[in-house]
Amino acid sequence: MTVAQAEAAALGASELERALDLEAECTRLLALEEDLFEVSFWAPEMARRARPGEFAQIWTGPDHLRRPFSFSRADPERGTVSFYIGAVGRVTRRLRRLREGEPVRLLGPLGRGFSLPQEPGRSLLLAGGLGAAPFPLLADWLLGRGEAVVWLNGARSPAQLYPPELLPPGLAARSQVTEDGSLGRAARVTEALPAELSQFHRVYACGPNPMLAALWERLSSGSAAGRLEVSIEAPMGCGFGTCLGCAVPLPSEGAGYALCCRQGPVFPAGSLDWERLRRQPAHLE
Amino acid sequence: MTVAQAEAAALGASELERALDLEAECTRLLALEEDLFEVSFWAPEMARRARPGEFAQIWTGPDHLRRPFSFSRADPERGTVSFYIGAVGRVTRRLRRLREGEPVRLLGPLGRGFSLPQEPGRSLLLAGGLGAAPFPLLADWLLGRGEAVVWLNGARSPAQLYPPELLPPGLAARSQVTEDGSLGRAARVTEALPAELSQFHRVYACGPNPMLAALWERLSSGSAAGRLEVSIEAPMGCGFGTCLGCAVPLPSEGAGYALCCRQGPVFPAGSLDWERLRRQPAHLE
Amino acid sequence: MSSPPDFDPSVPIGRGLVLRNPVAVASGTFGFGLEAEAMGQIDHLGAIFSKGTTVEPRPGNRPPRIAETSSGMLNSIGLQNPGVELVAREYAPRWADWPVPVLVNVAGASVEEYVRVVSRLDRLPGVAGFELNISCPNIAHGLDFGTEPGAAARCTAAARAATELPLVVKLSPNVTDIAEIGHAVEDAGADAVSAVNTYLGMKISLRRRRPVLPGAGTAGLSGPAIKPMALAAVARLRRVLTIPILGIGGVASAEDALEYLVAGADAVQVGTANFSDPSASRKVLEGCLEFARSQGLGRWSDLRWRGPEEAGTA
Amino acid sequence: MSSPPDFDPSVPIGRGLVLRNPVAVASGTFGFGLEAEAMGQIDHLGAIFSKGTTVEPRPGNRPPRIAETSSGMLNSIGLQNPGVELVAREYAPRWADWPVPVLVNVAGASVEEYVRVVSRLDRLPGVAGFELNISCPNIAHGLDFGTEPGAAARCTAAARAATELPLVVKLSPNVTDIAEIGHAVEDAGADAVSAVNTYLGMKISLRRRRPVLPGAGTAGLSGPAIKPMALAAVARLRRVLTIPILGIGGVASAEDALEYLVAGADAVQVGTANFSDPSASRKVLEGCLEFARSQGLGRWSDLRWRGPEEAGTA
Ligand SMILES: Cc1cc2nc3c(=O)[nH]c(=O)nc-3n(C[C@H](O)[C@H](O)[C@H](O)COP(=O)(O)OP(=O)(O)OC[C@H]3O[C@@H](n4cnc5c(N)ncnc54)[C@H](O)[C@@H]3O)c2cc1C
Ligand SMILES: Cc1cc2nc3c(=O)[nH]c(=O)nc-3n(C[C@H](O)[C@H](O)[C@H](O)COP(=O)(O)OP(=O)(O)OC[C@H]3O[C@@H](n4cnc5c(N)ncnc54)[C@H](O)[C@@H]3O)c2cc1C
Ligand SMILES: Cc1cc2nc3c(=O)[nH]c(=O)nc-3n(C[C@H](O)[C@H](O)[C@H](O)COP(=O)(O)O)c2cc1C
Ligand SMILES: Cc1cc2nc3c(=O)[nH]c(=O)nc-3n(C[C@H](O)[C@H](O)[C@H](O)COP(=O)(O)O)c2cc1C
Ligand code: FES
Ligand code: FES
Repeated sequence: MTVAQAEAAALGASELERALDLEAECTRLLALEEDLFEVSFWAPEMARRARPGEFAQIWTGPDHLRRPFSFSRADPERGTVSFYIGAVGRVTRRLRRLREGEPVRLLGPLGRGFSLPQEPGRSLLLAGGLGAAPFPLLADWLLGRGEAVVWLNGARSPAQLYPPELLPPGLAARSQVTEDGSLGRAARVTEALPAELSQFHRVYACGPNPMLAALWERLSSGSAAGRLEVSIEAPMGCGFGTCLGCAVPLPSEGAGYALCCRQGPVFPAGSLDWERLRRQPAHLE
Repeated sequence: MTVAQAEAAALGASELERALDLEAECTRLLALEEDLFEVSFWAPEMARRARPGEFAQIWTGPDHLRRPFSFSRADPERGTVSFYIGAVGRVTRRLRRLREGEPVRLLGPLGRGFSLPQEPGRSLLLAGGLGAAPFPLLADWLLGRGEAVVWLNGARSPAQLYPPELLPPGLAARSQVTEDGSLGRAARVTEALPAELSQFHRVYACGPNPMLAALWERLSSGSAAGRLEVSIEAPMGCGFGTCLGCAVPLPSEGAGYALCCRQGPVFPAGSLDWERLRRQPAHLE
Repeated sequence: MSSPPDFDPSVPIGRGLVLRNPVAVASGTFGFGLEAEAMGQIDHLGAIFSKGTTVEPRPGNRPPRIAETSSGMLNSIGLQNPGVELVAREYAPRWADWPVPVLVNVAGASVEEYVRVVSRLDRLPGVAGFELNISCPNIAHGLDFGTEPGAAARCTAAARAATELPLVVKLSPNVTDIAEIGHAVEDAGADAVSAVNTYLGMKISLRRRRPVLPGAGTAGLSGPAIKPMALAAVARLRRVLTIPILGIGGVASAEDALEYLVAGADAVQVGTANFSDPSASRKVLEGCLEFARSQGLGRWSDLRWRGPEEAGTA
Repeated sequence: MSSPPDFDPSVPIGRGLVLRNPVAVASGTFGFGLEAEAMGQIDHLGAIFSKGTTVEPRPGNRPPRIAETSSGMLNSIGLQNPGVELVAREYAPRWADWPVPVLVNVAGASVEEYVRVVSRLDRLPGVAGFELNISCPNIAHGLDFGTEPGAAARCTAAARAATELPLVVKLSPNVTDIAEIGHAVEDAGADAVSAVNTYLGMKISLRRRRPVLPGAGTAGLSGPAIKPMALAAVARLRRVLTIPILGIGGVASAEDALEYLVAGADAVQVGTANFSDPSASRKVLEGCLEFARSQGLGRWSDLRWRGPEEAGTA
């Protein structure tokens, strides 16, 4: 796809049409280990619209751009959406101090999420650290469609691991790995992959770029290659396709870039240029 | 005094020597009418050092310059200092939302306060709106020295008046005027002056520049002229004499400017250039 | 959105083009208007300035392309755009049905490229005018036209010869004296100027010990941080120009917009604020109209400051 | 304040003047150092740059003189200072006892005035060097020396002829290409450059429908808002200069200071941050030393970015 074709394809298909821009009150903040937390907001209509892998742009005040966060849960019954966040900088630290009843602005749902099975099968979820964020919601949807879900939960150390007690019930299997070996096997996610990848109809991965690149290297030649979907991060200016800031490199030279906020954040792994993605700073600044 | 003489006079006399720079927790926020409030902080040593008419620079975060506020009370026994503040902009609105236990940074005491009687007599306090801020502390000190204190409390409307119920007990007399007449006499402070000004050994005034200028016009030719001290406002960059931002015009052409933060904020009324002060925006931007 | 009675909120910006109101959206911060149109977020606008358009499609710079700074953001998009041909064939026809004039922001590496873009779009239904971006700091040589009066004038004159539509020239603030450039483009036939484009800036990653953005690491600074400088630029231009000025830089509220009108602008463009708040421009306009109503303005230019009454220094 | 073992935190800035560390305080934000000295807040400093000093005492501009903006402040102090004579007689003797070198920031309306200030202070005990402020936007003609390479060179050369002490030239950012000016003053004998002075800006009072600051309403913008631009200026200068660069603009934390070292500065000056936090420079230095220790730096210049490895655009 050339740049021009991409633009033409996007014509009229505005992500903003289904996005809500609203003030939402914090209903709960669950402080986890280190600087991790899960925060929930009262936003019933957004909770109804949110699909796994989609995200919202959060705004805490006029002095910064919005920040993108994947929906980690969306509960239409309670009317809440939740985010699993690491306090790494200015806005995330501000979010961690939210109290019940305090409002933020939410813009969402935005982006293209994970593709979901037409008929039940087996899914593998590969989470690296904060990359677990979109998976509780994804697991909900998959399980609701009768899918057998295996969750491989990895992180550098236990403190960075998605809390095992928050993992959804009903998983077919779950395993934990930490690089330092202090919890579960001492391994990276990519080293702990199930032997029989071909048994999985779908593989979903989210985590640092180097992890995803390593994963793609392992899978790209095998039969699972076409079944791998990854959720990617890029610094975002707007979140809805107008600033062109969130460029994600596409493989062939002429193809240029996809927009993470609009064509992503979830991409079929094979559609991206991993050579260039790997070189991109793992943790953006 | 020429600029050079003023500089020389200031040599070595640093206001910062006696100032404290500390983090202080909010102990109480008393919300008053409209956007007025009184806020107190736990700062025992500052409470001991603060003199009437002096001020502190408050800092609520790294994204703004400090803001000057006169001490409205200083209670060495409770270990607190208090400020009477109008929520007019960014920082004052932030201050109004402070909760008990939340910290700010305080730098103070700064500046030159009101001169106090060597032996007891009669004082007149003329407060215009928020200009009442330094007077509770001043009245405390005066009353403590056996002074007879008359407080003339004025404002545009009752909502802007210093709350009568907060006036210190023990005043020799108090009266209220509002421009709209809805509380007390319908008058400006300057129109409600006691007939016999000569009975007062000291007249202290604080309020909008136009009020102070009008007052000076009334008093300058009479016997009370030399007894009038005013507390003046100027936008401040530092509060301690280095930015040279807080210039207050001195009367004779060559004399240039005094620094509000160091030579003031309290000045003998006769030392200032009221012609130029009057023309200065009453409410700075 | 209703205007106060007896108050005409419209703003002529030359060659018969009259904006319904003084609130437009800035190039590169509103795409080609299609996303916002789909949301119903364009009807209130005075004008839309499109993303910078070049002769050929451009993939843009490699990522990362944006970074936040204190009260501002840096961007190095590198003029990613689908090329003038697609704009002419796909976008312009849509614009033709809109109630808002769309002015195409034009960029190029040579005078000839500017002219080719203008010529291709000239007289197409839907294209209401042009904004020459002679000031984009993100492509090689992009700066030259904007920083040298002779080059700025040549570029303007050539575009002028290629169209009868309103021609706005967008000035770079990265110059010693913006008035000199403004003067040159007015003389060369510009109907209005936009002031300003982004300021050259850089963000450093201490961890990586290099700039955050790739290549030379420089990018364009926008947002509230630049407002004081942009206001000074507008005031300076107002002294020497007779044509309308579109003020740009950190406009996020009605107060911001009105401040530009005081400083000497005829209209404003909302840029970076569109990103954090997709309805920013609507709020800006509503606030401006409310202000006009409450202050009993006769026309916007009543707000304009006429210059210092007294000497500058004491 | 202790340095990491085997790490030399000092920074030579020319003519034998070696700063103990790379954290200085910027002219106009630290007075003549006397307030801070009384507080015991100078011993840690690499250097003090004094308030701008002129031949005659100056009362400064009429108030208001400062205004806050988004992440920045505007000032139009107008070089209020007691004149060189008082500086020579009263201040310099005190500086002579201090453990910190004081460089006098020099301003003037003509080359001759600069030379007179320098000559009067040259070889006085307590005066460690000079910083030529050829870039003050707040007095008539103040800008000219800083925006034209020829004038900048003449001013520098004349001051150079008047002293053997270290001569730093402080550059204006309000130019099309700061490297051109930097180059001119290096050639004319500057030992180092300071980059940058304030950016021209304006704040508008909507209520009063005029600028907040008096006169023409323009003033100098400083603070975190300008950091991205100042970093770009330093990086640009580093490409063309061989002499040391003192980075200035929005330094409020150790990270800020270290970013300047990455961009190409040899040392930094803390300015506006001194106002909100009188111990800002101490915290900046402590953080820098801690960083050097934790990262095992050999010398500060290990931090320096050596330029783009690859082409600028994709
Ligand atoms: C589509 C998408 C979904 C995301 N979902 C989540 C999520 O569910 N949970 C979560 O914790 N984070 C998520 N992120 C990352 C999150 O947006 C950043 O952590 C956040 O923007 C940091 O803001 P800050 O103000 O706290 O940090 P800043 O002060 O802006 O920066 C602090 C540090 O975080 C890094 N950083 C800033 N933005 C990003 C970014 N977009 N990606 C990676 N690093 C960044 C900076 O480089 C810096 O090192 C997501 C990002 C994207 C693009
Ligand atoms: C020595 C001194 C003592 C003061 N004591 C008190 C006090 O006891 N109680 C109190 O409420 N206020 C006092 N002030 C005024 C107070 O400093 C300002 O109200 C405050 O700085 C406004 O900050 P902000 O961020 O809320 O407003 P901003 O957002 O900065 O501005 C909002 C509005 O307030 C105006 N403003 C800002 N600074 C000043 C200033 N210094 N003087 C007058 N108007 C200003 C602006 O022009 C604008 O119109 C004092 C000022 C000085 C110089
Ligand atoms: C992401 C982004 C892309 C931009 N692209 C263009 C462009 O293509 N052409 C142009 O003339 N200006 C472009 N600009 C500059 C804006 O139109 C505007 O001049 C600048 O951002 C200052 O306004 P602001 O502070 O309101 O954002 C761009 C700005 C941003 C932030
Ligand atoms: C109030 C004030 C006064 C200043 N006075 C001078 C001066 O006399 N001479 C000078 O060269 N720079 C002067 N400057 C500029 C600073 O030295 C510095 O270059 C600028 O403020 C940018 O740094 P900052 O962002 O850290 O403040 C002054 C700055 C401020 C804020
Ligand atoms: S974040 Fe703006 S286009 Fe994707
Ligand atoms: S406020 Fe800085 S000198 Fe007075």
